[in-house]
Amino acid sequence: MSIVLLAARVDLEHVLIVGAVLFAIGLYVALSKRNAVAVLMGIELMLNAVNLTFIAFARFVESPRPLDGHVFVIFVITVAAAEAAVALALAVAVYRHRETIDVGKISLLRW
Amino acid sequence: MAIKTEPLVVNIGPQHPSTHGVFRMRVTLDGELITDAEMVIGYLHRSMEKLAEERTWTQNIPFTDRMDYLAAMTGNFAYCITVEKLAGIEVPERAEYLRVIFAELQRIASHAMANGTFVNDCGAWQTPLFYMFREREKILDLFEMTCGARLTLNYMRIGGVAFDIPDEFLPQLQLLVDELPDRFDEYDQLLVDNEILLMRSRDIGIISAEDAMNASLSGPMLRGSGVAWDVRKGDPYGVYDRFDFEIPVGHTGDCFDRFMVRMAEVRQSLSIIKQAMEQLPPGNHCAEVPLNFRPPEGEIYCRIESPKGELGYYLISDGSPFPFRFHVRSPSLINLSALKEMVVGQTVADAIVTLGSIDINVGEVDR
Amino acid sequence: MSLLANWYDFRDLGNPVARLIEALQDAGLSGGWIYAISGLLGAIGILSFVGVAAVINIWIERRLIGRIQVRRGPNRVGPFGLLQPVADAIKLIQKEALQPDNADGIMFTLAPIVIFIPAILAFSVLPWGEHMVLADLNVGVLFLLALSSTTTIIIFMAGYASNNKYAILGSMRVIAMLISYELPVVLALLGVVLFAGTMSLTGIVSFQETYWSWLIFFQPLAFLIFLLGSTAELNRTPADIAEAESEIVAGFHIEYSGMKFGLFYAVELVNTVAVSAIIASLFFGGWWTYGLEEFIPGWILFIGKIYSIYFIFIWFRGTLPRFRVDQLMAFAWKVLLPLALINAMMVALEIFIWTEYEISAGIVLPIFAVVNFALAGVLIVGFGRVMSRTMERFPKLPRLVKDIDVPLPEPSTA
Amino acid sequence: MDDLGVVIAFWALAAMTIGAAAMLILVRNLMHAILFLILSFVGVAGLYITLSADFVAVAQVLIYAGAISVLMIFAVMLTPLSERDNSGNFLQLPALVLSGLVIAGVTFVALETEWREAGRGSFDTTAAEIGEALLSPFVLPFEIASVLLVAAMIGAIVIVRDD
Repeated sequence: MSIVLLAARVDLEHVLIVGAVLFAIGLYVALSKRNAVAVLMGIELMLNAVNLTFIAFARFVESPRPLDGHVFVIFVITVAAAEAAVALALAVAVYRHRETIDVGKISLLRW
Repeated sequence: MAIKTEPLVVNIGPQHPSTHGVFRMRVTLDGELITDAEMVIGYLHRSMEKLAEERTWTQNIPFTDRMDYLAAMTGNFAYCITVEKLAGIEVPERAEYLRVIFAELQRIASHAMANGTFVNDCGAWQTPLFYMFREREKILDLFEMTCGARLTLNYMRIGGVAFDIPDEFLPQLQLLVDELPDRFDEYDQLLVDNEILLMRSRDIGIISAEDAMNASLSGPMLRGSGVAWDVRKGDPYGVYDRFDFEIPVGHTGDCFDRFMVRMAEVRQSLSIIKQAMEQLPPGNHCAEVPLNFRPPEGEIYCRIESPKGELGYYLISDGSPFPFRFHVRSPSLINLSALKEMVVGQTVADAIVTLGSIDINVGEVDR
Repeated sequence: MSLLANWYDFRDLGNPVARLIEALQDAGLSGGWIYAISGLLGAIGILSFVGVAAVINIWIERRLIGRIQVRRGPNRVGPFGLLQPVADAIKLIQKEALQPDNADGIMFTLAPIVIFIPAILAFSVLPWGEHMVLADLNVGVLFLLALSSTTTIIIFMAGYASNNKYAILGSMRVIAMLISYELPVVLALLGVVLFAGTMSLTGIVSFQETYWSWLIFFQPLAFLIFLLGSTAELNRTPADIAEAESEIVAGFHIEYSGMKFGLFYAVELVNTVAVSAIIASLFFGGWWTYGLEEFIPGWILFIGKIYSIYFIFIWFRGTLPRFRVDQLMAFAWKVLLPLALINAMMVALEIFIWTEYEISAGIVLPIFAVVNFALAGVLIVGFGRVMSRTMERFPKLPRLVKDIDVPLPEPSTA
Repeated sequence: MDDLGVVIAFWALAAMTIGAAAMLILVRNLMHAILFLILSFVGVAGLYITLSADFVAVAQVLIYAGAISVLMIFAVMLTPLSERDNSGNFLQLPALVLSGLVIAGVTFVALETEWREAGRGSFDTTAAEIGEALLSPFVLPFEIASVLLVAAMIGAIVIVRDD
C-alpha cells in the first residue's frame, strides 16, 4: 500500500530513479553485447537516461533559467545524432575490412 | 573496397504485372542493380507448330491468330501469303487491298497497345493505356463489323479474305482515319512533352545498330537503333510496293526511340490506309481455292512486317492436305533474345521499362 | 441550460463542447475528468471524420481516376457506386489474411495496425474551426514532422517482416526516399513557421486571419516544395517507388492480404487526407476563408479545402509516370533542397526587415508577396534551365527515311 | 505534479520505456532489438511530455525514433544475416553488477539529497524560449554544434567511402 501511495505522485526522485534504471540497462547493453550496433544502442539508451534527468531537473529544481536543461538536451540530441552517424559508419567500415562487427573480435588495438 | 554484399536473386515473373503475360526473368541483384539476368520462357507453350501438322492448311489459320493475339491479322496475313506463294495462288486485287487495310489497322492497334503498356511500365497509373485502349477499341469495332470477331479474327483465307467489307465500313474507316492523327498529336503532348517519361526512357536499354543487326532484331527494335529496314520496303509483299510511305528511324536505340518509332509508324500506317482506300478496286474478295487443298511438294520461307518485327513462316509441303513442317519465325522471341545484354547493369526499374519497350507477346514467344 | 440553447448552431462545433466543459465545471468535476471528457469528444469527432473519409475517398479516388481515364469508375453497387467501398471492405474482410511461413509473425501483424497511429495522430493538432482543435500543441508543425518520420520505421517493419525480396526492396527504397525528402519538407515548413512566428497550427491560421491573407501568397515556393515533397512522403505517384506496381509489384505490402492489406490501403488514403489538411491549414488559411466562415461553418470550408487539395493528388496519380529511385533522390537533393534553403533564407531576411525596421504590415506584406512570387518564378525557371543542360531539352524525333539503307538480303524465292 | 492523469501517464510510460529497454537485453534478433529501442525512445518522449517539455519530446521522436534508428537499421541491413544476433559476451556478469551499483547509487543519492525543489507548475511555451536561449546565451555552443554536425557528416562519408 505504501508503494502505491509512493507512486501516486511524481517527484524529482521518481524521475531520477526511472532515469537510473534506464541508464543501468543502457550500461548493461553497452558492456555485454557482442554486436557493435547493439553496443551503440546501449549508448543511446544511456544518453536518453541522462536527458531524462536533465528534463526532470529543469522541471522540478529551482533555477533562474529553468529552460537551460531543455537546451542541454537539445545539444545532447544533436551530438547523439552526429555520434550515431559516425559510429555506424565506423561499424560499416570495420565490417568491410574485417567482415565482422563483433566488438570482441575486433582486436586491432589490443595489447 | 566495396562492401561485401550478398547477391539477391529475384524472380520477375511469371506472375508479374509488367511481364506482359507469363514471361519470367530471373535476375541477380546487387542492391537495385542487375548483375545477371536469365530469361525463362515456355510458360505459355501450346505446341502449335506440332499441332499444325495434324490439321489441314486452312484449318491452321486460327492458330496464327492465337500466336500474337494482339496482332491476329498480321499472323493470318503472313501465313496465307506463305501458303499462296507455295501453291502459286493468284489473289484478287480487292483482297490484296483489304489485307493491307486490315494489316495496317492491326498495326495501329498493336502499337497503341504496346505504347500504352510501355508508359504503364514507366509507372503511369494506367491512364495512357486506357486512352490507347479507346483508339484500339474503334479499330476492333471495325474488325467486328467485318468479320464478327474482335481479337482472334481468323479473317484471311488462303486466296483472299473471308468476307467482303460491309457498306458502312468505309465511311467509318474514313472517320477513324480523320480522327486518329489529332488523337495521336494529343498523346504526343501528354507523353513526349512529359519530363518524367523522358527521364525514364531516354538512354535506357540502349542497343547499338550493329548489335541489333547481329542479334537479328527486327521491327521497331531494329529501326529504333537507327537501321532503316522494313520488310514492306526491302522485300515487298502483297501490294505494298504501290504505296508511298516512310520508315521512321530512331537515333540512339534507347527505349524512347523505340517508343517514338511506334508513335511515328502509326501515322505512316494511317497514310497507307488512306492510299489503300483511294485505290481500293471493286471485284472478288477471294480466289477460288479447292476445299481439299493440297499445295505441291516443296518448302518456302516467306516474311512480312508484323507490328513487332519480321514475322516469317517456314512451311514444307509433302503434297498432302497437311503441312509437313510448320515453323514460325516469331519476332517477339527473337527481339527478346537481346534483353539480357540490355538489362545487365541497369536497375530493376529500368529493366521493366526496357522489357516494356521490346513489346513482346508471350503468346508469340512460346507459341 | 446554455448547452442546449444554441445546439443548432453548427457553425462552430467547438462552442457546444466549450459549453459542455463549462457545465461540467459548474457540476464540480476535477480538471482531469473534464480534460478526459473533452478529449474523448474531440477524438470521437476526428475518428468519425477519418473513418468516413477513408471510406468515401476510395469511391472519390476511383471515380475521379475513372473520369481521368475515360471510363466510368465503380457505378454498380448502390447509387453512383457509392456503396462500392462497403463491398470492397466486405470482400477484404472475407479474405484469408495469409502469412508467409518464415515471416516475422508479430511484426508482420503489428505493422498494419501500428501504421494507423501516426496517421490519425496527425489530425489531432489540426484546427477544424475557430475553437475546434483537439490538442493545440505549440510545436504542432514539428509534431507533424515527427509523426511522418515514424511512418518510415513502420513501413520498414512491414517490409522486413514479410520475408520477401520485393518487400525488402520496397522498404529500403522507402527509407532512402523518406530520409531524403524529410529535409526539403522541413525547410519548406521552416519558411512558413518563420513567417507566422509560431509552430502552433492554430497560431498559423490566426496569423493568416490577422493579416487577411493566405500564406500561399507569401510562400508560393514553400507550397510547391511541400506539395512535391509530400507526394514522396505519401508514396503516391509520381513518387510511388515503394509500391511501384509495375516494378516491385506492391513493394512493402506485397505479402499482405485480406484486411491487413485493407489497412495499408486505408492508411494511404488517410495519410493523403492528413497531408491535404496540413497544406490547407498552413497555406490556405485552414477554416478561415476571407470572412466566408461567417456564413458557412469553418469546418465545412476546411473539409472543402482538404478535398480540393486531395484532388491535386488524384490528378497527379492519374497523369504522371513514376520516377526512378535515383532520379527521385536527385530531385530531392539537387532541386528541392537548394530551393528550400534559398526560400528559408529569403524568409529570414524578410522577417528581419519587417521586425527590425517596424514597417507596417500593410506596406511590407504585399511587397513580400510580389518578391516571393518573383523569386519562385525565377528560381524554378532557372533551375529548370540549369538541370536540363545535361540533357537535350526536346527529344529528337525519329527521322523519316524514304528507302531502306541496309544491304539487301537475297530476295526470298519459292 | 499531482494531477492524477499525469501521474498515471508518467508511470505507464516509465513502465513502457523500461520494459522496452529491458527487452533490448532479452531478444535474440537484432532487428527486434532496434524496434524495442524505438519503443523505448517514444516512451522517453512521452515522459518528456509529462514533464512539460513538449519541444524536446517532439525533437526526441523526430531525431531518435525517426533518424538514428533508421541509421541503425541501415547498419544492420548492410551486415549479413550471420551477424544479426544480439548475444552477450563474457562481460555479462560484471556488467550486471555494475548496472546494479549504478541503480543503487543513484537511488541513494536521489532519495538522500535535499533538492531545492521549486513549486513551479508546467512550462507554457517552451519552443520560443528554447529558441531564444539557443541564440543568446548559448549561441557559441549552437554554432559549434552545427560545425560538429558538418564534421560528423563529412567524417561518416569519408569513413564509408569506397577507396
